[in-house]
Amino acid sequence: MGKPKVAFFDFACCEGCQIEMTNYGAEPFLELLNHVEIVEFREAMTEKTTEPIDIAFIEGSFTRECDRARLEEIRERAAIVIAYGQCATTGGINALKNHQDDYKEYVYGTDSDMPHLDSQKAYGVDAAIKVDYYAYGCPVNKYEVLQIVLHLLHGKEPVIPNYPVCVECKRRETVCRFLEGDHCMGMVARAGCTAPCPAAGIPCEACRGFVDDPNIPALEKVLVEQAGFTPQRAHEKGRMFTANALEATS
Amino acid sequence: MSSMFIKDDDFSAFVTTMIEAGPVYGPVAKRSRFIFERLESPEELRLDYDVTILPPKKLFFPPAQDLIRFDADEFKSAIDPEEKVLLGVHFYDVKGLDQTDLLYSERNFDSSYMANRQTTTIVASNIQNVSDRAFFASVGAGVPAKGHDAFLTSITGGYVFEPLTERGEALLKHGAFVAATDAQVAEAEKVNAEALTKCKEKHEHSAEDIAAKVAAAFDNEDLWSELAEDCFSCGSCNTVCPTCYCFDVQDTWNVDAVSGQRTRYWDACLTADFAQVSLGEGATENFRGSRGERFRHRFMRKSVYLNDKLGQPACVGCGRCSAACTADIADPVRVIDRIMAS
Amino acid sequence: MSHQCHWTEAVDLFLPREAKIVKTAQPTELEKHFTLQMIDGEPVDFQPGQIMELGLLGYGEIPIGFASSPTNPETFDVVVRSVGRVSKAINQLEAGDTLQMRGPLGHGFDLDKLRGHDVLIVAGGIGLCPTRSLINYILDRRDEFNRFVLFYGTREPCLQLFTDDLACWRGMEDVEYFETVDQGDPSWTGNVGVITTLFPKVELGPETRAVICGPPVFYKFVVRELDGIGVPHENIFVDLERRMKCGVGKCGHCQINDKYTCVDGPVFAYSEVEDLGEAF
Amino acid sequence: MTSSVHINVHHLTRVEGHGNIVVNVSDGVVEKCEWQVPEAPRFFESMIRGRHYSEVARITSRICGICAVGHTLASVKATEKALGIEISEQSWKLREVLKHAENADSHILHAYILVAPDLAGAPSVFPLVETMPDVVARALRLKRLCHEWGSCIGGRTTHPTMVVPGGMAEVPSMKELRELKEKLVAAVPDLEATLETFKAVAPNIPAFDRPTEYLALSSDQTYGLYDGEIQSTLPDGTKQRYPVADYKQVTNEFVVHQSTAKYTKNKLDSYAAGALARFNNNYDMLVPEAKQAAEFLGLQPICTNPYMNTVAQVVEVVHSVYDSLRIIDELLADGVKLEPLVKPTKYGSGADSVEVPRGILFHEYEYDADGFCKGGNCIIPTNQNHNNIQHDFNVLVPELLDADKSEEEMELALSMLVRAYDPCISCSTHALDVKFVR
Ligand SMILES: Cc1cc2nc3c(=O)[nH]c(=O)nc-3n(C[C@H](O)[C@H](O)[C@H](O)COP(=O)(O)OP(=O)(O)OC[C@H]3O[C@@H](n4cnc5c(N)ncnc54)[C@H](O)[C@@H]3O)c2cc1C
Ligand code: SF4
Ligand code: SF4
Ligand code: SF4
Repeated sequence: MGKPKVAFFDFACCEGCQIEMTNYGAEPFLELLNHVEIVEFREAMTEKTTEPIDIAFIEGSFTRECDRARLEEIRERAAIVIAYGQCATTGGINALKNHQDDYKEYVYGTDSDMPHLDSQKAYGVDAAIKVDYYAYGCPVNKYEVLQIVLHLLHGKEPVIPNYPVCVECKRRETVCRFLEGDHCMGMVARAGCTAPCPAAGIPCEACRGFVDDPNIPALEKVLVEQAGFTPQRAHEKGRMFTANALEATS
Repeated sequence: MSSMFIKDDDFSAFVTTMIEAGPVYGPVAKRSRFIFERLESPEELRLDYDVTILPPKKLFFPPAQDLIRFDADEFKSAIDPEEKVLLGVHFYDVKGLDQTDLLYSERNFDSSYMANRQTTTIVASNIQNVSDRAFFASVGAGVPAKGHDAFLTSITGGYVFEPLTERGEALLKHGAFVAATDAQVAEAEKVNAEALTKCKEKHEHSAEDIAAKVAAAFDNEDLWSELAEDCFSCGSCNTVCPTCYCFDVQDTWNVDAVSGQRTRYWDACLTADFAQVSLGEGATENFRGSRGERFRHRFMRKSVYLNDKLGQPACVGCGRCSAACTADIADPVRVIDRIMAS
Repeated sequence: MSHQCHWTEAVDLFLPREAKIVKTAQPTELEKHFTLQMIDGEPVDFQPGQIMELGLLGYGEIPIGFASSPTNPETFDVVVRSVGRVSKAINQLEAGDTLQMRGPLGHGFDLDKLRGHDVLIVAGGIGLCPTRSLINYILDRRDEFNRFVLFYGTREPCLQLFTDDLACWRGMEDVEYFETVDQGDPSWTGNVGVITTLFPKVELGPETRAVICGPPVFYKFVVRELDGIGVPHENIFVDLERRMKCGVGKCGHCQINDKYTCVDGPVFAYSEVEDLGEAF
Repeated sequence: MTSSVHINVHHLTRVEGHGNIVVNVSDGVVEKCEWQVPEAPRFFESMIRGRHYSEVARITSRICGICAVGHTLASVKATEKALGIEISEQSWKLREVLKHAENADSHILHAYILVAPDLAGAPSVFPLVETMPDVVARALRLKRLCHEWGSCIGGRTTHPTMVVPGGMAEVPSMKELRELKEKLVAAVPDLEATLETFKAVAPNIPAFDRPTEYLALSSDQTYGLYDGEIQSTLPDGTKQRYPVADYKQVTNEFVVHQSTAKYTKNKLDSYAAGALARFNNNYDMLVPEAKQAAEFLGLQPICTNPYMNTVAQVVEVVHSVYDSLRIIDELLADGVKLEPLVKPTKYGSGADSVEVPRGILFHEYEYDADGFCKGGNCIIPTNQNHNNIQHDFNVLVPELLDADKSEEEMELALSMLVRAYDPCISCSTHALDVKFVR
């Protein structure tokens, strides 16, 4: 078998996850190229293909009906579709406006119905096509992405944690934000990032989304009781990167 | 072996000489808390710490520990212990290690852990400050700590150093020790006894009474789901516990896609998938599917299941879980009080 | 080793041995049957009911029961059902490939408690794999046991394992073999119904020694039938399954209350575990 | 002269975000010549409404994954203005090093991965893995270095974690800083090799001059990446400074039909921002090593060839490495320690700016009395360049037609021109708060 053909595609996003892919360093990156062939990566290459691809990485949210056809075309060509980055997996930060009814008017005023500003609510790309695997995070954990690729090269399903970020804080012995008088959402956030935010002295915002069964009532209670939030703010907090999931749990 | 004394002024030279001789780990400050870390200089050492975020188990059973390494041709054991000194362990953590030593060596001898234990010289130290959530005075009070190689107590003008093993005695060569006077030994005893009076929390019942009542509450589903209502299944209470030692095992490949490692990672019985199995065709079964069942399991283990084997409860009263639990529902003193009142 | 070390170099619990696949068969879509031989030539000295950690580097290890009788020490059999990462990868292997194993591990069936008695084995689904080891052992030493009754239930006829064995058992004089399926198909002429519907078909006494191995829901119902017959709980042996990682009593995953399925089991006398709130 | 041309580059590659080039020429008459920005709008201004001031930079950082550090810094600085926060000298220095890391990081990516293939006649960097393995390995090495450099100070480079209103939520340890210094020093040979590489391909840079206005942050103390006043330099060398608070009077945003992003202008029809604009404004403040690099590469102020932006970027990389080494030495001498965050002294509105790789970036916010955001505005450098790109097109297309270039050659020349600006289009389609002209 030849090297698997890998392609990268982007939709509404900041393209930070692509950038993470350039940060491996020379040896790991060149070694990886011994095992996969990158056939399409708009930001880094002019070449485009119409051939079947083995693994398609899709970055960015599905926010415009006009993107559906392009997504479907990718799905048709790709044996495996991986949504990578939070925009693509759950809608990510783009979904922070989904609960607002007036986001278009607020931003574009009376021009909000102009066709090139067409934008629905933001969802993960699985709102348009079937996704096989999810690489969460804003940005993705590049080492997790590497493990996903290595697993798939061996036909093994990737291992994605379903435990909260607190686990990773503990593993690296981070001082809990609550112990420093701050707040945090790590208790309901899906781990896999290695908890860089609390380690850097800031709260986890659940940028990888929630664990499968997040205890949201307890989260809001803790934010009120331990962090001194108003109930309103405690509820709003759950929206940062997880607006779509919050709608689903409440 | 008789107790020795070292002056405050000579202590830092003692630590420096040890550091020069090989790796030394001890409590150091991290933001507003403390952690055990490899010392670069004696100034970092904070023997006045109250409690570290993680217990010293992390040095013997690290959060991620390779078990075997493999490449295209062969696989090998990854055991490669480091000869080191661990300085400043409080007695409750010594007890925790002693329990883990037993559990990791009985029936099947776990060399991945035990090799690290056997290559470490442990110097325990007195508790200069007591953390807010500690209750070590009221658990296993009659059970002495064992497993350390020496005991260091801070007294007026210096430290009393009590070597307990040859390993402990071997450290004497690194510092300007003199024989401790009887008065100094007596002061050290007093200092250590006083630490036991400073815990803010305490169990009001004996370990036996607690064990009996907790065991009897096993089927009280309402109680467990009430206790676990705010639980995030985050496992922090397990992870920071000196007597918890469960793990998960995962294999990963290196970027060459051929070589790799089998690694064990700390796992926690409070996390949702801990007891979940796959049955095929996508079906799963979770043998502890509810928060209450998982919460119960932890308390059964801490207060009931292991008491006979260990001769004491599997909780040493460090209070780490109480502080680590963001929902503040994990405190053994409060939970046991609630169970006793049920 | 880079450091000066003072430690007892004991056996590394996690270092597996290599085994070669001698033969494979695919009894059902999900299950694959392997005959294995240790590469170092050492025979594996196991008891029916014991388990091993079967592994593939890079994929992981899984607990699997011995599916053959220890009477043949040269090779041993396993049947692996594809359910996840490791089992799927193992089931891609063919004769000639190697994999790794650690074991035997845990407690098997206490054969002394079965010898000289009537034995009933109740197997459901993949539960036939570990019990096949015992079945074949009994058949190999048939005269050491009294009556031998075997119940086997699957969800559908196509899920039956070891169909050659089944054919053979159906025809054997000294095995009272009964089978059932939850749901039949047009070609199925046998019993349809859950496993307990087989009990009325045979007369069993309270002296019987019973062995149960099946899916989690299975045990309660079978024990209820045995209670009806009056079999004491010390004489009922259950083979239990739990999530398992290390297989040596350390990782904590397989605990049923204070018992470790891997070292205290997987075979337990029912009396040992019936009061454990987490057992059934 | 070429009489009929139809260029339609849909989603130009090797640029960040989505942009189209459309040129129609019939019978020698230019009917359409457009740089279009169709990127999906993302409504950031709407999203920050009602969010606490501690969350705002974490949201606006997501405007762009390449200038995430710059957005974070600009956002945090604007919030600090609005809340009356003065950060410590240590925080200021750390942020300066972080800003350098981002500029170098982005420039390395742009110069090596996005532009160099054009200059080497390849469609992307991947074929170069075979033909120029040393150069590709060096590019990846430098990219990784910049990533580690920024991560040391910022926690990470894509959406940095450590920079927060009030200072730094965490600081690198002395050990980490010493290691960073060693890494930067160790990279000097790669830096020199970079200069050689770009000197070798410099003759392939198209000759094209279109004098325009150059806008950048400037200060009398530094090259002005982290802080300064707005400065305009005209082709004749006339300079003028404006306070950052007056940014709207300098940028004068307006709306055009072909773009989800707004255009800007100041004194002339359009102005340029970015490495070349900074170089033209702040040449005097470059460290000596960077001045030597500029001389080596044949770049002098005031340079009016937009294709030379890439060369200016390489010069800036040299500046960032050496200037960071200077600041790190100061930090090491003073000792770095975790400081408490400076608390707000008021709640109001404030605007501030940093230079991001593509040019001058403005953020502005207003907060209510409880510290929740009432609204905000950002003006992104790529937006400021769109108009300049369009004006370059207007001059370049006729020139190319006159020179009898083929359609492919024209397409390449226009694509290369856009790439030279290193446009960052996902930035530029942040939400807009201005009414569209119908
Ligand atoms: C005592 C015992 C005997 C067994 N005998 C057999 C047998 O003879 N044949 C057979 O096909 N299967 C047997 N199993 C079940 C088999 O171990 C699981 O199907 C297997 O572990 C699934 O692993 P996986 O990696 O393929 O699945 P994944 O879903 O990827 O599982 C990941 C990990 O979870 C654990 N796990 C998941 N499901 C189970 C499970 N059902 N039981 C235990 N651990 C699990 C394992 O550690 C596994 O590696 C037995 C299990 C036990 C406990
Ligand atoms: S800082 Fe956040 S993620 Fe970390 S332990 Fe505390 S609550 Fe959990
Ligand atoms: S630390 Fe608290 S919230 Fe987390 S699992 Fe333990 S009891 Fe539950
Ligand atoms: S249960 Fe809590 S108090 Fe007891 S030893 Fe464990 S962490 Fe410490």
